[in-house]
Amino acid sequence: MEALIHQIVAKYNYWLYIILMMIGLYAMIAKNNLIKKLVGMNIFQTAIILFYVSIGVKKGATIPILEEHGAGMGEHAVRVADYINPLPHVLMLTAIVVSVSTFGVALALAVKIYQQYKTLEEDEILMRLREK
Amino acid sequence: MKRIGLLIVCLSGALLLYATQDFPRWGNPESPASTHVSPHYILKTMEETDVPNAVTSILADYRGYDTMFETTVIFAAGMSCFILLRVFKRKDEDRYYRHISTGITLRVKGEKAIPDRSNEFERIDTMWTPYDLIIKTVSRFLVPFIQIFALYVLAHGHESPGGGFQGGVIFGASFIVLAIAFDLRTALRRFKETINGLLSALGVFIYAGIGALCLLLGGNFLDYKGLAVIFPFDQAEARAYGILGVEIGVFIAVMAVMVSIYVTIASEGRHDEGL
Amino acid sequence: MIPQLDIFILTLVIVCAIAAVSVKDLLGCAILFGAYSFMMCLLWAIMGSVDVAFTEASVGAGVSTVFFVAAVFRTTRRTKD
Amino acid sequence: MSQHYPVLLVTVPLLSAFIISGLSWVKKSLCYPLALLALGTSVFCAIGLLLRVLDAGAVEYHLGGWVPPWGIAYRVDLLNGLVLVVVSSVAFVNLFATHKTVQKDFPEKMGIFYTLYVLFATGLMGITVTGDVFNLYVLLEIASLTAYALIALGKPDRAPLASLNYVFIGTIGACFYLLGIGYLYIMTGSLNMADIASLLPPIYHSKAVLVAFIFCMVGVLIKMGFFPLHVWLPNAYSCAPEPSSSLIAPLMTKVMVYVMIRLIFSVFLPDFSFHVLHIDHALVWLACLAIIMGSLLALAQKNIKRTLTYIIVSEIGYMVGGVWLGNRLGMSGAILHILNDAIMTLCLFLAVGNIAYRLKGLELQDLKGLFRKMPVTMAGFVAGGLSVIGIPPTCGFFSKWYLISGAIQAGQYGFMAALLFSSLVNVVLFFRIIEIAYFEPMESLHGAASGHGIRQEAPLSMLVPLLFVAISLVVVGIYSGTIVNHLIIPVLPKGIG
Amino acid sequence: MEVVHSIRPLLAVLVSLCAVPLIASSRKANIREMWTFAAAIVKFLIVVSMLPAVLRGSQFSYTLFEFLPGASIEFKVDALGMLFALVASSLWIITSAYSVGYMRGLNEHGQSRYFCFFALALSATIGVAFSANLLTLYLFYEMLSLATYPLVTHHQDQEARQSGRKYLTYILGTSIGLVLPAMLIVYHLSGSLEFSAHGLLAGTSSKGLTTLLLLMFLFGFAKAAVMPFHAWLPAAMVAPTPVSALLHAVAVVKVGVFSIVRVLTGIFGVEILSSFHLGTVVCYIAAFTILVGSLIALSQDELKRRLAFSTISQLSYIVLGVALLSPKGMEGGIVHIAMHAFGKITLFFCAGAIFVGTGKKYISELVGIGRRMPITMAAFFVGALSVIGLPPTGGFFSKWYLVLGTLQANQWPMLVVLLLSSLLNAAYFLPIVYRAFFCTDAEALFENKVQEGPFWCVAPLVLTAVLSLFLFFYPDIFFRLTEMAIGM
Repeated sequence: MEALIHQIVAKYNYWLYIILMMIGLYAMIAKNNLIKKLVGMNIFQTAIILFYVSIGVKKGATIPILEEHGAGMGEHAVRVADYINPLPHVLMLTAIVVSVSTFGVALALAVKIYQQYKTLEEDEILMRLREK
Repeated sequence: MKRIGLLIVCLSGALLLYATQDFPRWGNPESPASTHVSPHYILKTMEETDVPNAVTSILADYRGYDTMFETTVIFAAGMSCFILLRVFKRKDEDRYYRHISTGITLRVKGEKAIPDRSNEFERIDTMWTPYDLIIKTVSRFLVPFIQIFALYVLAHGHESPGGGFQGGVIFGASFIVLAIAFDLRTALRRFKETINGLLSALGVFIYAGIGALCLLLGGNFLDYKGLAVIFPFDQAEARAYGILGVEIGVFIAVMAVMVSIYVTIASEGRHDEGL
Repeated sequence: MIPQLDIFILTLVIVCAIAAVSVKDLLGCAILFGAYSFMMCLLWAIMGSVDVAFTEASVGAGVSTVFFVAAVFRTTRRTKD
Repeated sequence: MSQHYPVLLVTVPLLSAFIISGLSWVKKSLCYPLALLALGTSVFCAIGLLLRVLDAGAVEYHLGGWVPPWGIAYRVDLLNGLVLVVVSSVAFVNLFATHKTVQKDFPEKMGIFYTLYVLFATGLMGITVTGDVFNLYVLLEIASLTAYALIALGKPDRAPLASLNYVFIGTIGACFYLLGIGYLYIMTGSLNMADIASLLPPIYHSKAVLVAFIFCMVGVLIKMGFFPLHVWLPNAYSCAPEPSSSLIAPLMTKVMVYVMIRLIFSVFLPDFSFHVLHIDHALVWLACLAIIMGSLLALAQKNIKRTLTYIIVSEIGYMVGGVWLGNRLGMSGAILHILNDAIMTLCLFLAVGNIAYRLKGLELQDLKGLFRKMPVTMAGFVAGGLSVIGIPPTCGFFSKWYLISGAIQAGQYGFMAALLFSSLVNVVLFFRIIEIAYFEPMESLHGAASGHGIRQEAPLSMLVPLLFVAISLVVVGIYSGTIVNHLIIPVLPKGIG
Repeated sequence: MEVVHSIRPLLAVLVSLCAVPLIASSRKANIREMWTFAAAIVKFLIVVSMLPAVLRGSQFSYTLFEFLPGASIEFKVDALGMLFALVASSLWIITSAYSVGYMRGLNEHGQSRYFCFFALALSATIGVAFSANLLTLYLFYEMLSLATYPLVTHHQDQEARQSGRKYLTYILGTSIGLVLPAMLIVYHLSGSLEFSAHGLLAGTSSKGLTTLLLLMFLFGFAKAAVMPFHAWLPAAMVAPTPVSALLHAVAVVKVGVFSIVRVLTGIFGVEILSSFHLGTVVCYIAAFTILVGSLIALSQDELKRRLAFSTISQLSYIVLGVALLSPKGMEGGIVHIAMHAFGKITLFFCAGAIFVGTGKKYISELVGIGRRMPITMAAFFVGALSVIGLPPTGGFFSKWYLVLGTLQANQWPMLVVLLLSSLLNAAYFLPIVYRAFFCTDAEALFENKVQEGPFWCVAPLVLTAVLSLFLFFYPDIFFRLTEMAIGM
């Protein structure tokens, strides 16, 4: 038990992102409304972004923007441990952009589907399809 | 379905949890993620790219190629929304006009229409949008500041958080504010669809074009230090300016695409009435 | 960072997420989703990834919420779950 | 210039895609020639690159001039050289073949359609050529995003829904892949394939690496539509408009198979995939399941296009199983089948496109008397069918040869049985179609003067590519021995027995 | 024995392949048939041009392309292949003439398609005859199956559809389901597919596996119509008679048998078969087919079906002869390929001629037909004699050698089977002839005036009848080839 608590406290961000991811994935699979699925998809993606961001964190480090004195030829002033790992941030900027693009396209599709069926509930749409 | 879903979800969650045991402790500066590749960026960004914001330097230079495709993704999203929803023929349903001086609303049937720019009638949306002076005035005040802030974000991407992408989104948001506060047509009058389409292509083209330019100047693709050949900079500065250039490209593309996606969705692709 | 605040925001994030997927009205869902994104952006700001936070604030909490509302406006607020 | 081929073949179509979309506002008529030019260039670059790799060995290209692992690097060996040629030329031929259909279906959106088309090809080529796991993810998203749009342009009643389901499942797949590389990154701190491969061996037995492998694989398998995860594929491909389906169906799944092979070969080395974790037997059995179920489901279909999509499902089983047989024969069979299956799927879908260009529907009973109506198209269709069945000297036979001998060598007789079973089912499938097109309608055949006698062949610009592809089926089949010996065997890594 | 590298085998295959587009493109019937004849004659000449050298004991070989070491697309002209090619190509000329008569006589539809696939089938047959390894043989075997499908289903009616379905199910099903894996297993075991004098499997394969492979090949080449994989042959009789004649008396079925012979001698090899006593297994299967086939033939009333079942039993003679593994038996079996071909094609031609002339298909309707078409029926008699194996026809020799073979291998039961089936042959052929000529005017169904079928129908059948008589007096060439083939 103690060990478990220790685990959780040590890595609670990881635990949290897993929970979020499960929420999103469940919404994607189990929800019936298309837009709800979409929301689930976005939660899923943000959870992964959270995971990546947590990778980059360093205890006691600041944001990865060098202070001015570090500018020019002063690497001696720059200590790696002082700055948060910037690479995951970059990756996640890309991931965010991808997610918003997917979101936009998916919304457009949802609107198109609504024009066709006047509903967003998957089961009703499938019912319509079966009728035809 | 729900049960299967739950099963899958729990399974993958359990897998991920199981794997976290081997992770380095959270926030540990000695973890391989923080020691293998990333130190190079922190140590060398000033010297190599003359950009203090490591994120920007990586985003637009070290991994600039990713960012080019990231912008392409946005562009592709805009194009997809356009080709999915845009309809060119006007849906001939009734239109509503308000007589400006008296405020009387009149309804024109079928495909007849009063020219949009007539100065005693103004068109209003079918789903009636409230005629709210405060919102209009405030947003009219607000929009320039939003846009200036967007430009600031773009320009200061090197030293501070932000950059082309965030700036572009904010700039696009200013038009969206316009479209919401007034109506879609007002926004579209200020930002024509054709211009929008051309700009969104132009933005990404600037990015890839700079890359190609570096290629033509004898470097590898996107190797900004090639720019030092034609501009009077040393290589680090050349990289910094190259980064600025591509950020501008990203800015333009993102702004245009955000607006076009909004307009297309909000008007179901008819570009006449919207939120 | 302050751990208490951190924990607090984390719980808020989870609450917003669950609320967003379970509320029975799509417009409310949109707003809750915006709130979720904003909480997330705060979280990232706390973790020191300012650029990601900035982007999320402008995209997740901003533009995509607007898209969402626009889509709801064009379709329907009704949802069965 | 030749040292820039790797980047040119991706960026030339990219740049021209932007120009095309710009032109679509200014001068529509230029869009198509420009797209043709762009893809032609990348075909040229791909072939040049393959030749270069053949005599000079693997080619590295450092984007932005940053050496890996700090920058993104392209790495082209024979494997992705081959796949690049396949992807670019399939996209090119299909672009040429479907122009008339595009003109007919999307008159005012043609420019944007070609933009998306070219972007899709760009994404696939980028996936193939890149040597960086995250760059692969971004390009994957480009390909998927454009694919969603291209699919959703189909029949308005089904296509958007199919496409939206594809969006959901595809995103799950991509996110799983992203998670996987996230786990790799947290364990190794690198994103470059070669670098990761050099860092992994000491930590082969860590749980995180295992999970990373699982998630990467599951993601890729979802994207390629491997059997239990295939649900999106038939709807998406059969609802898509002909020009898109004949572009996406041959390429998307094959490239995903390539990605799987790439992950096994150069990220988690074969050593890990086959010796550390013992899942190869399980996956081969899954592949057998995929093959058999795909064939049976294909039998159950009434619509010719849906039938083809289920055949694709079983073909994916061929390739995955061949890879996981874990011996040189099976691997070469799988890689050869990437090439062959791309060609034959293209052939079949082009034929279906021609049929759809003339006929109303694609249900089986719509095909009556088609041998009279469009003999050339049907000839192409039959050629593709024979190749899928695996009749020599079409290329399908030879990849099946390698796969089966790989199965024999690995002692996986179940896989051999599955392959034979699916060939037999394919016989039934295709001759069912051929019978309908050849015999029916009974009465009108003998009475010469009847409505069905009239010749209604598709336009020449659609026939020529079809015939070209049909002939290349045989040509590739004849040279498959050469291809395997000079292009495929050399890339197989040491770890494989 | 020296090996000559020459392109001639390839040419022999390609001739009719090149004829296909010409035939397809030519609009006028005469030009079409002109091309057919040209191709047939050129092919025959090429084959004959290789004959002397082969008789001198040399071989022609030509490698088209190497697919895998030991598995290339390669042609080799040896005595056995020569014999088969000779039979097939010579009979193609006659059959072309006959089909001109037949198709015009009934003015069938889709004639150019018919001739195209006819030529295609022929090049496939020659390809099988000249193939140097199992891969090549398999390639042309499949090509033949597909090329004959449109011929079998030429009428494009419901019946044709059914039997076409049956045809493909049997032929393709067995070749993909049995031959392909067997071939791959052989390749896996021995690393090669080349036909060699002593077989490939010697020492590499256990008895159980060898037996399995043997059965896979024996049943896999379903064109040989070894029971229980024979049902396609009667079904395929819906085809126009020339097709039945050439394909089901010569090309298709003989290709099946030829493949089995090739595999038994070239892949397994006599040694391993005799050491494992597998010859006997094959013998009994063949014997079963012979007897049952003949018995069923007795009960058939439709002429072509009766011929079909007789074909089934006759084919198994060949299998039996080879499976006896005794020199004489093999000789008899292989020669029977030629002898039976000439006899049986005569019979089919007659059946076709009768159908064209009178429209009658059933034996019960043929009482007294000898009065109307005596020449045809005389030819029929000769063909029947040859198939039964009575002098003065070529069939006699093959039957004789088969009997000797059984004695040599002292397989007494086989001897009994042969004699019994000969009796059965006589029993189902001779009554037809008898009642065609000798019947009272009361029961005769035809009035007493001679009216033969069209010239192009009658000439070929007379020719083949004469040939099968001729073979009684000058069978040497075939025997020379056979002896060289089995290397004695």
